[in-house]
Amino acid sequence: MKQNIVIIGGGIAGLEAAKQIHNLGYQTFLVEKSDHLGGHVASWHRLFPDMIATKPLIKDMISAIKGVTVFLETQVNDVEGVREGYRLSLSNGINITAQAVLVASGFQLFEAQRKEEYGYGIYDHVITNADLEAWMNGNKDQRIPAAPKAIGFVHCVGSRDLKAGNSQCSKVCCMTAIKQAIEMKERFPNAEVYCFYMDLRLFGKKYEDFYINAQRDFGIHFVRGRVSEVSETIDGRLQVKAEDTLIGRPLKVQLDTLVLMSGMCCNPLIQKLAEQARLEIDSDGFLKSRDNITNIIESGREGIFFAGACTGTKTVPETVAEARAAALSIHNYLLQND
Amino acid sequence: MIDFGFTLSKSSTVDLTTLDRSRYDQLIKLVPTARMCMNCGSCGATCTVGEYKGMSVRKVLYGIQRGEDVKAMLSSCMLCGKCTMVCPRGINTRNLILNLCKIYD
Amino acid sequence: MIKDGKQKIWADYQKEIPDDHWYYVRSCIRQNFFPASEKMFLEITRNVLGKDIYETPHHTTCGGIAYHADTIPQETAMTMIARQFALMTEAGYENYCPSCITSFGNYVETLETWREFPELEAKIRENLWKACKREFNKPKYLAHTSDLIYHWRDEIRKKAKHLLINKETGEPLRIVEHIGCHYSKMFPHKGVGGAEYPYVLAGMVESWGGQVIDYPERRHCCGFGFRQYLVKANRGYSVSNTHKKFESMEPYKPDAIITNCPGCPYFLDRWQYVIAEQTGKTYGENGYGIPVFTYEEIAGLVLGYDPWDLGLQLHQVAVEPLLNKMGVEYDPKAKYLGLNKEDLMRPEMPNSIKCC
Amino acid sequence: MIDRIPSGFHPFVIPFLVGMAFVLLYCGFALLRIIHQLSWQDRKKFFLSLITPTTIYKNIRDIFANCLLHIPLWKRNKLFGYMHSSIAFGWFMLIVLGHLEVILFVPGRINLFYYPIFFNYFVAEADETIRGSLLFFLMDFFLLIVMSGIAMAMFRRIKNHVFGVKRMARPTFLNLVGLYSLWAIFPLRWLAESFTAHISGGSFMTIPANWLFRQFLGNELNMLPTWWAYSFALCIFMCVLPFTRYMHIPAEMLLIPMRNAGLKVRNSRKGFAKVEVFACPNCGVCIDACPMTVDNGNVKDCTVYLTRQLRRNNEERIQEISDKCLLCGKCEALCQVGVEGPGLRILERARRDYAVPFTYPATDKAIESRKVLYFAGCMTHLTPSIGRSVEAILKKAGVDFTWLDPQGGLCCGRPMFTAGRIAEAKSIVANMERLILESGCDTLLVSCPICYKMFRENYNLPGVQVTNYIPFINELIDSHKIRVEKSDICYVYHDPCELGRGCGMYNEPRQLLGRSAGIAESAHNREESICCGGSLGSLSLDFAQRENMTKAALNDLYTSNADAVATACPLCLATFARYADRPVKDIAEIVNNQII
Repeated sequence: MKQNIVIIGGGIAGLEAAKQIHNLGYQTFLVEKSDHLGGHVASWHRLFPDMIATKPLIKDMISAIKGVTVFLETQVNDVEGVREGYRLSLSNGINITAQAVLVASGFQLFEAQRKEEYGYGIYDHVITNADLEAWMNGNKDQRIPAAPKAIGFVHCVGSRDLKAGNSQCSKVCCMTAIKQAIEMKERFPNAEVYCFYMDLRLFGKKYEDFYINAQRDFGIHFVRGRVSEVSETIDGRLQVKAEDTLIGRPLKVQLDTLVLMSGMCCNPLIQKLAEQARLEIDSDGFLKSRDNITNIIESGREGIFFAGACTGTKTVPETVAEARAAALSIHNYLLQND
Repeated sequence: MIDFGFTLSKSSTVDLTTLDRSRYDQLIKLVPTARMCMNCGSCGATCTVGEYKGMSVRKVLYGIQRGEDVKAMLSSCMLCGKCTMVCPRGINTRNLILNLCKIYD
Repeated sequence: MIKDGKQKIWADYQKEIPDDHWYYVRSCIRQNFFPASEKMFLEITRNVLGKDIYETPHHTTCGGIAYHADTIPQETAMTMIARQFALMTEAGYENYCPSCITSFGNYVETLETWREFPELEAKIRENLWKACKREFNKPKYLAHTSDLIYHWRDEIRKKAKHLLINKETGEPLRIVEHIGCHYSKMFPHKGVGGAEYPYVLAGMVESWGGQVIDYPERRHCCGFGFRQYLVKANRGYSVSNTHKKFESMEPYKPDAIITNCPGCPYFLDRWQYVIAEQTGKTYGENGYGIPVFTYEEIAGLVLGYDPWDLGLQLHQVAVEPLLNKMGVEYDPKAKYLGLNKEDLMRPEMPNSIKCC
Repeated sequence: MIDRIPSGFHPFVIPFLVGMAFVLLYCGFALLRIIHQLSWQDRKKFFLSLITPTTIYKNIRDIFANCLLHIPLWKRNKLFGYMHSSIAFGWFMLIVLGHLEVILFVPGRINLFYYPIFFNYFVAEADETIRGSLLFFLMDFFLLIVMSGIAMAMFRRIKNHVFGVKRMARPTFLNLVGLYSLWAIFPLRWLAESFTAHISGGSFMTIPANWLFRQFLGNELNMLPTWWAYSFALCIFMCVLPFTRYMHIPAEMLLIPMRNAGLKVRNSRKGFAKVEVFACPNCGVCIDACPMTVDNGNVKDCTVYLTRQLRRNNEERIQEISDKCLLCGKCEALCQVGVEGPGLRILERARRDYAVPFTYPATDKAIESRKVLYFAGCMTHLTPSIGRSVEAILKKAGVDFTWLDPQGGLCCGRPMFTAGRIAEAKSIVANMERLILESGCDTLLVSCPICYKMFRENYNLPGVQVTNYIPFINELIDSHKIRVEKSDICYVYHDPCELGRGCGMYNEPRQLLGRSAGIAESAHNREESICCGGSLGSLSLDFAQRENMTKAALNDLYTSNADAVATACPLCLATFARYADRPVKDIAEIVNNQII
């Protein structure tokens, strides 16, 4: 009998895991709540550090899961522990008994309008990192003027922010901001581009090189200070205030576009899933792994595994690596149980 | 004018929109590596005259981007080159100082 | 500016305001700065709107000025507040409305602190009992008096004689709304519209036909800042902050400023004179300043009260330009007549700012 | 010999006369101007030297050895040396012998300036004399010598490296005109003399050629055109000479007596400097010498281009070239005429205006009074192993000493000096002098060669002996204050620029190192040592641009196959340590580890 494995979430973690698990010969089900696969990455334009276009990447990932049963616009209504494993009832009416479940439910982008002082949704030229990627993907956006003279990026929007309920660093935003700053400078060479940061957390492969490029080759200005408030001037520009902490003086600048680097937050759905499947939540609000060092992909419960940003903020390569590791762990787990 | 015993105090805010950064732009043309400063402060920490005059290339370079008066710091530099030696980004700090001393007025 | 976005935020920050039966406490300084404002609040709410507003001469200061000037500890201020609550309880009211923004802030802060630290509330109850043998219930609803006018703004609109519309052009008047810092900056959910985009005054302006101006330094403090003004050595900072606001609002050519705090209208009004004398610059049209009003004064004008009965002759910046635009009839000769119609004499005119 | 042309004149000498008149006028005027530009002290010195017998002798010797025989070039590369001396000395001999011919055969014509040059045209062979044939032989012999040199020069254009010079300065258009006219002069002379040989007679070069040409060309027809062409070639060469590198010929003849008179470069655009600039023969030795030209980079910033741009007054390029140089001094050490590349650059830097004045950052250091005052210098504070080792050696030797800069914070002024801010450097020097003299020490011990050079050359410290740590430690060993044993490790010693070329100290470090370890030598050492690339001398070279220089210098050291690199400069140490694949140590550290 072919064993059933259900993967919750059709982002890059779910796609990669589905491919690996299917190749290992299991009956694989992929449950995705939205109407498309690929998750957040699918709507991104290019990925650092090599500026790979995401569209072909996601296309390849999707074409690699032929044979996997995909349920789009479907949510998990209930999870019930049974003798064979877990019985999942889905919102489309289908019930599946799975020998193993992989949670790859990902993250939620912080809702930038919650930082009211930045005026997202109120001022004409305030956008988020996701909006900018969509614009670069060809979507029209009135908020980005035809020839901006000054563009700003606010790092850590909703991240490292206890009052916003997120103590975690969103990990990729510093790099995303630098990437997007460079992309904007390439499009608008005459514009001054400012990055407002608290710390630059550029830990990954070639990230620091990107930073050097941004400084040396593109002349992007880095201002160490968090934007405190944004307001609109009479000519419709944005006035941004921050403290220049490196010189200890208040600073203001007028911008034509302000990009808010919305951070990765816990997907609120995991709360429900954790209750249904009796999974533990870690102190940072993300799903709790068996341990956070050697066993990040195993949950506290037998047969339930994690991959990707459901356990914390992750980069794309980390997520893909976890997905593969999870596939192998599931395989070993099932071999053991046979 | 009436003397009220108090007057409008000068704003300490740096207004990047109106700030004249031509001095910095001029410097960048002469010393392109100056753009690479990441404000680590090694230069100021090792500076030979730092302990007497508070000299720090970082402060000088940042100061001219923020409209600060850095003349006193500049005039104390002995060009010994320790800052060049310690700079992790390889900024040509001596060239930066010499050129600033030329264009600063 | 995206109006929908603001409305979404305003929808998030609405508070329940009971329609009647309020226990009213006055502000320490408003009675001196703008003596008709509180009288007008009672006049409008009681006589025009027919509400039950209770006031007792036994209430005192809330201690806010001393608290913010760092001269009394928080517990003392809380005990004074407890006594106010005791007076309300004794009078049989449970809706409490202070006229002062700083008081409102202190009440909110006190109630929130007690909610977080019940042992502190118990201690304050004990303090109050030891001091004056009184007991109190916490108010069920707490609202600033501007919240109430905001709540009844449309009723006032229905009875309006004048609107915030330029009589000659038919255009809405451009009104700067300035919210006292202590209204919602500390507890955004306690103010109408929150901290970033408060709606309490904007709602009145919109309801009465005016157009609200949103300028870059809208959030900025009026410059009072308690210690900044109270200590003379710091007064330069105080006026500088006011100056910063005027510089920021100037391009929008505002017709008037509406405020809801005791200090703000005073400093926005009086510092215009100081700035004019120091720099020669005025911000209104033709050498005048921008007239500054309390929300009660504006409500009074909208309802057709005589400007001199509203005490507008006590403003430093001449209000006549706005009266003219609104089409409010007034007798210039009566400006400096007392209630008994006796001449109060004309004040000395400043050099650099035009006054009527 | 018979004077063949009664008038003793033919129009073809006019081009030569024009060229000669032009070049003489030009050089005469230039000479007057340069002498005028000298300070009166220098002028006096110069004129006095010209009548002092010892300097007269020195001048003649040096001019003969350098300008004609090119002895320094022979030392560098035999072919290169031969090429130059053959042309210069051969040409010189042709002129001398030509005059001799005129004096001997037609003494009445000696007042005719052009006669020795075109002698063969104006004379006819009357009867053969032994005197004549010998002279004719010598004339042909030297013509052959010169032409062999010219042939080598032509060959050099194709195969440069054979001559020990890899790169030449790119010739300008006028330089090419000069070059080709120079090349043309001697073959044309040979042709002209050959065509005339049946009349004037000749020797082994011209007579056979005359016979040969007669077979298929005929001589009479070609005679005059070749004399014209010869004269024109001379004319062109002399007319372009002032504007080409060939100006070095007259300039060097002025440079040698001026240098022998003890003149120094004081202004990079006037007087003696001008002579140096014009004396640069554009040979390109400095291009190969320059550490910046590794991988063919920065070639146009070498001294040969500095002199070229100084002649052109190209301010932008002069500034660029002056600022970039590491001031390692190798170009000057290898230069055949002694163009002071680094010195000229420092003077160029000194011409700049600074809006921000320098104010000495006052120090309130009180120095203990000890016999020996040890000055580590700024850079040593970034390479503490040197300071610690020196301190340990001094302690072991029981030397009564104290530090002048225990926590750093004092600069010797050398970087300010090399940046061209001379007055500013002097104010640093004055403050340091006061501090050192107030300490009451006998000896100032310096471990950094950059500082050492400054103390030696720019400080006035009466009663204080300034010594480098290398001879000082040698002395400690000699006087048995410390004993060292030899380690098995073999070091290659890198001569730091400021210590070697800067202070001439080559043997002492080797002696000291040899006492405590094995020694190997690299391909380029002593005055040919390659700068580590870290030099403070350069103002504009960026960190990234220096990497290849350091690696090239290291690769040269590796040719020794030594286990480790030893040096005696904190800057070299730090710079090499960055890229070296084997340990880099300061001599002090090596010695200290070997003390028994």
